[in-house]
Amino acid sequence: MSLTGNTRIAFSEEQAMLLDVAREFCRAKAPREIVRAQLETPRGYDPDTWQAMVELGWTAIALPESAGGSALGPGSVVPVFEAMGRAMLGTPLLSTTLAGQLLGRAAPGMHEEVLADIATGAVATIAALEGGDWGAAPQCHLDDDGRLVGSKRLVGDAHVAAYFLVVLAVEEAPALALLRREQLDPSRIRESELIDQTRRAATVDVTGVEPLALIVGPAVAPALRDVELLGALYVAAEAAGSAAACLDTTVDYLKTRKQFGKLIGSYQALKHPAVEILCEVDSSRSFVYHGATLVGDGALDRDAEIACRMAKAQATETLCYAGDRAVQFHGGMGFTYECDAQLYIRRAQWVQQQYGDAQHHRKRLAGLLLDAA
Amino acid sequence: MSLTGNTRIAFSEEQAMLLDVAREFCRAKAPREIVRAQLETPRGYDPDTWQAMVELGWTAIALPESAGGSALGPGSVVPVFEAMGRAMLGTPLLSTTLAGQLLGRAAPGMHEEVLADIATGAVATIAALEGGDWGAAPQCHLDDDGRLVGSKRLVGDAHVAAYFLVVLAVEEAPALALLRREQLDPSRIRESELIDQTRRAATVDVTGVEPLALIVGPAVAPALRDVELLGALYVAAEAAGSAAACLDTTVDYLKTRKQFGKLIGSYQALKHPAVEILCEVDSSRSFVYHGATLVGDGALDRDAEIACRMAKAQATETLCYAGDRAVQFHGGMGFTYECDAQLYIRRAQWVQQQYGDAQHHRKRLAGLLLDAA
Amino acid sequence: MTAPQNELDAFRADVSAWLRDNRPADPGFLLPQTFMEVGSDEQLDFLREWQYKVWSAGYLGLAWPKAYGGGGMDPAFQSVADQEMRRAGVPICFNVIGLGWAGPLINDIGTEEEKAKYLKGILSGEDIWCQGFSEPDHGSDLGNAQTRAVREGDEYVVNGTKIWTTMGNYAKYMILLVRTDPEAQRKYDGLSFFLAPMAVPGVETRPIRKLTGEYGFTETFFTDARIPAECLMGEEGDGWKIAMKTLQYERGAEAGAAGGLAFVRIVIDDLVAGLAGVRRDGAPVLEDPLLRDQLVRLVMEEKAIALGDRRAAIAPLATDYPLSLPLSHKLRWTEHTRRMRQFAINAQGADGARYVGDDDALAGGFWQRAYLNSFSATIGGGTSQVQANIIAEHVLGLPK
Amino acid sequence: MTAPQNELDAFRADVSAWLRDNRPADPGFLLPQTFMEVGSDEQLDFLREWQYKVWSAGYLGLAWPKAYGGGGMDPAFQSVADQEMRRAGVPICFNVIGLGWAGPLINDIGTEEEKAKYLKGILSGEDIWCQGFSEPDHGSDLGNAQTRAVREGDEYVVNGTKIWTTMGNYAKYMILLVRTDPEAQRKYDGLSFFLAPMAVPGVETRPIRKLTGEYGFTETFFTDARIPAECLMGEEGDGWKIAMKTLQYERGAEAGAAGGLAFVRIVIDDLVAGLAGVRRDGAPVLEDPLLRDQLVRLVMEEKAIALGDRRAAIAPLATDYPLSLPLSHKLRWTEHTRRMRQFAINAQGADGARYVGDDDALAGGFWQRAYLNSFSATIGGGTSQVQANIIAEHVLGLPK
Repeated sequence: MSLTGNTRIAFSEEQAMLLDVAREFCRAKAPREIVRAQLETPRGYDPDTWQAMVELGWTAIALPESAGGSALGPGSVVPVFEAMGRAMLGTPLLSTTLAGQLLGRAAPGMHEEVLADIATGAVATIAALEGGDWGAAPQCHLDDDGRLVGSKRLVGDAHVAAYFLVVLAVEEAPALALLRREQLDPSRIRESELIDQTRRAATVDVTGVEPLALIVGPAVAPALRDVELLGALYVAAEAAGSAAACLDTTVDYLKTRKQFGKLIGSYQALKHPAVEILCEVDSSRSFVYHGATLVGDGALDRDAEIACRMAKAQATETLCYAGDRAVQFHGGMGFTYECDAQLYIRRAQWVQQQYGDAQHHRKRLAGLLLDAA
Repeated sequence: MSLTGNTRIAFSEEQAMLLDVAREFCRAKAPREIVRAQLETPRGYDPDTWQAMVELGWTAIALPESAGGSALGPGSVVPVFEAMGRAMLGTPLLSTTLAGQLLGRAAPGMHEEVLADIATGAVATIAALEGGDWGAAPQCHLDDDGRLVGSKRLVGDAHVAAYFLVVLAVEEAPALALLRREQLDPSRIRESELIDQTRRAATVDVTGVEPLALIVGPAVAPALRDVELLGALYVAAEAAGSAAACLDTTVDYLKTRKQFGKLIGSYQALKHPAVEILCEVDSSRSFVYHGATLVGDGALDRDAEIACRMAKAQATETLCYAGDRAVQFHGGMGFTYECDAQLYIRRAQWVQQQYGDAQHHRKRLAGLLLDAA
Repeated sequence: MTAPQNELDAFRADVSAWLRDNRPADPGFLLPQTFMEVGSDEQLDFLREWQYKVWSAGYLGLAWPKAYGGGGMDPAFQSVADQEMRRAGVPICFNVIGLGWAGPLINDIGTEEEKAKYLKGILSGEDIWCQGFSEPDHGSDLGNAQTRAVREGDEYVVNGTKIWTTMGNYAKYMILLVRTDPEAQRKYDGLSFFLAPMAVPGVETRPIRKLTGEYGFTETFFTDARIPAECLMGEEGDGWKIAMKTLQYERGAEAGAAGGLAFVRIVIDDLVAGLAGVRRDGAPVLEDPLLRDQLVRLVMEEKAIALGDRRAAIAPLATDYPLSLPLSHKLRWTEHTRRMRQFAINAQGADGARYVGDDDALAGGFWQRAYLNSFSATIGGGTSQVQANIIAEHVLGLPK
Repeated sequence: MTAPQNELDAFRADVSAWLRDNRPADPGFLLPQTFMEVGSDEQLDFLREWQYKVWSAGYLGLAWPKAYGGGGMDPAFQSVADQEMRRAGVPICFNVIGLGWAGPLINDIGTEEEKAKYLKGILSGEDIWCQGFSEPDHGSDLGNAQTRAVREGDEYVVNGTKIWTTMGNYAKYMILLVRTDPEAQRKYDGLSFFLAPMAVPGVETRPIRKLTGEYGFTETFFTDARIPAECLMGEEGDGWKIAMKTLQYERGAEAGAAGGLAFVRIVIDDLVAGLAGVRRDGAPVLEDPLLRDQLVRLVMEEKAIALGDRRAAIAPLATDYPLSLPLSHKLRWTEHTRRMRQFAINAQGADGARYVGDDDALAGGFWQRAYLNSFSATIGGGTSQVQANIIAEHVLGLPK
């Protein structure tokens, strides 16, 4: 087995169609001014846009048919995320898709009413982190009365979530607590201020809440691992899209702005980094669709794990670099809020962190690649 | 205390004079064609040049007056090494200076006849490594009859050394065995083939040899550490000089070679990396002379240790980058043996390794800087 | 330096003690790190009060004439005061265009009337100054300024647009570079320089929102704005010369600046201290070998610049490319700063996604904002790319 | 592909078995990794014997006509043979200019006489071919070739200098691009193309020593060298067209090449395997966190290129900048290669300073030599800097 290993990329007609539809949807429903109009609203996205996405079936793509889903597999959502990333469109699709995956994998065949609810647009989210460390084990637990003890941080889309999947430890094994929004007093949800203004997250205090359902057993740990990998893949897909859009924005500027009497795009100091970004975006897309090819409804295998981690490591660093250079290459304009470069550089910081940064994944890739032999 | 810490640089008139004299000497006695003529000779340097260096007192700069030295301190040799690095002049000055320092520090006041011999041109060398790992402890030891057991690798200038200081372990503590060349049958010295053809080193099998003197005691370990730091500093000084020469060579070419009708030095893809190299060379020189300021005859303190390690980490990476870009920017010409770029890129590989690579030193710097607080 | 060392030492002790007793309390909101980041009224009020306090205590404008609110002392005293303020980590003296640009210029070539009118207000912070050099279409190509001023009687009628006006919405006066003679043979000869009032009909400012989400600059529009002719500095056509002179005043007291901290120097120590509580994979992030390697690289970058400043002063060690160290300082420092701040975000783990306004953000989101703000320095005053050209051509002698 | 899969499978098994039985023993000296690195007689003799053996066994030139020494089979069989040779890690088939450039050309547009005269010798390795396109002063600017050929009766008299002639000192024939009409309106129309003999008075070669210390190229001097007019390929003035055609033949059998390994593919696996015994700070270097991080980055670079090749074939995933993946492949691969090999030296610790010829060097100094040789690919065929320009202009549409 070579270190490069599996290099499969398959792209079904269904996926191609999803990519087309999603790109067209974003062009029509989420042009940049619409996205910008939501940056400083409490909700962060337009409910009509979300409704339209639900109607297109995007919340149901990977859910089982028994829950009203399309059962196209988790890889089929990737083109949608890439298109959304390109449009810089927020919405709770990421949180909801991942929560659906987690519930379906940790408790297969159960809670189908929740999944059905999700398929038709109920927002769900995973409450995983308790600090800033993606590598930490959960401290959240149950007290003797079966009530939760703990506080979860950076819970995505908590402000609109109907369902919360709280990660906790039960007898030193990971478990999940399913909560409904109604169980949480609004005062327990404290909004965070994110650098990426297309996102929303909050600190959620779950202490004293009795779970609607507790999910324990051997399926939970692998489900959590798989969903963290899918999270990495989806965030990478969005990042690949955002980086491509960032490149386009920058290239457009380089083609039109003159300095010292020449189009600035003719200076190698700008054009060579643009080529570097292009190549990195290419790598990001390749890893992302490689990952989309390898992930399935079953447990993610070694190749799929490698693919998801590589996608995240690559796309993270690509968008950070692309965003940084976009600001720099736009000069004074790039320093304004008005210029789209700020959207990309801010998203880059969020992307970098979400589901583990590049170093986090490379560390685990080293184990997978170098210690197996 | 800030992390940047001590930023002293002092440069005495004596040192300034040494730098001037050394540069002038190298210009006169070691123009590039003379250096090149020695690349593939067994000796690797011109004995007359060496003799002239000895007569200028360079082997005696840092030795105590009692041994016929000038007692100017180990920092005063730095300008000489920088000048030699600029000229790409080999010679056994590095091995000899470091061996002199080690002997003087590990056994102060003793073996002055050896030091006196060194001061007047006898080549000495330290036999430290047993493998490729600068972080490994010595396995070489004495058998029950007091004879050495072991083989030393990459012993600099072994082919002409009159004295060998063999690093060994005696009762788990580091010790030194002093050998004279006469004690080693020629068959025990097996020349290595180095990528830097201005250098010579050999594998030296010392098994069965009875040391002329054995140096043990609490002074040995700190002496070894100090001399490893001085080795790092001196190699860094040479590298800083070589990198500066490499930059000059490259800049000259960029100013004269035309491609597509323009001087290639007008392309930002070449001129901006040249600026980067310039800045890195500046940093290298700054660290090197900061180190020269802080090292003294006494035990090297924390600031001096930091300075030596930073100098080596910086100069190593600078020369590697400068050499790599020199080859690339010379185009087809750079791919020939005839072009001086090969001298620099080959030396870069040697420099990188000698007395620990950049990562080796940064790892130790992390301990010094981050764990002290 | 003419000031006796013992007097300086005593003075240093005074400043230090005063700062200890008068350091302002944490205002509960992030303070600007540079004068280009004064984006809200509460920040301005706070900084204005602080500058007034520093000046009142006798630690600002020490080398300016007593008659105009200064201390009439040797500039070395101001340097000592500045050092102590930096060491103490107190807020900036925000009126930087006045203290470091307009003030020294007026002291240098201004009339008695101008000195009497302007200098004290600069020191006390009462009169905020801004700068009107850059224009939207010409970046930092000042010689090409197109804002027109036409003399009509005792006034000049000004039309045009300036950009990157620091505190343009708060400023009382602007140092203004305009074109009075569009027909001049050399474009530089057609420029003139004004100490212009901002509260004049036809002068409007539009705040520019920065990528940080905050304010700090304005665009300034002149529409038949009438500026009294007495505001002209020097003669018509002296504009370029005066602007260049203004740009050459250094922050240092020796060069005529009033002193005070112009910016908060953010160093790697601040980052390491900030990361002490951050964890990665269940262990302190400062124990992570990769992060440690990165931190050492950053310390080395910072130290190399500091050492370069020292080495530049030692003639035999600044041969070969003598202009190299001074000309590359800006490029190196600003690029290091950008890299370091980006790293600072990443090192925080998931919390790096938080921003200013989030109670749980490390240091209140300081590093995230600092990273975004770092581009003002890699873009302003000549982009890093232009800086690299300058070094290539002026230091290495490479062709244009 | 028209060849039946079962025949291909059976053939693959044959090749594989043959390679197992006939893999040459380690010659005790480093073998060339590409045909540009044949620097010594012993290397040449060894490779010549190997190519002869491969051809004799029926695994080279499978798609070329039987009449000229080929196999007359579907190109798919050659591809299978090539894959198996790569998998087995056997030496290269060194006569690459013949097998991959001149041979396909002759097969394609050559006369019967030319085919009969040249093709078999190319396959057997008896007739070594070299290439005379580049000139010292014009780099890869082929259209500007200045070597002159003037017709005199049945001969052309050639004067000028070619450079980077692979195996120029061993070659029997050269594909030669010369200027026959310096007055042509378009400079491209003045060029002609020859299948030129090297053993002619007035043709002299001077070996070029590479930075590795080895040989592999020559400079080739033409001084009133007389080349028979029948060596002209096509018509006078067809030179540019034919040269471009020649450059477009790919290594692959489908494009007409005879096959055989043209270069040893060095991948990250080779490096990881090589480092297994290396230690740092007393522990295996492969356990070092920083080195591991670097290795993962390198694996990712290599994998990203391989994935890009796959993705380029999937139309809906190659939108936006459709030329990006194919046009950037060379830049990415060669720059990755250079970085990887530099890293490979560093990872060895002190032994990285050893070189070819040192018995204690890791893999005989393979990585050190490979790093130095890597520049042939980042410089030759358009430098990386020129490649980046091409991508910027042709893919991103940035101005020249």
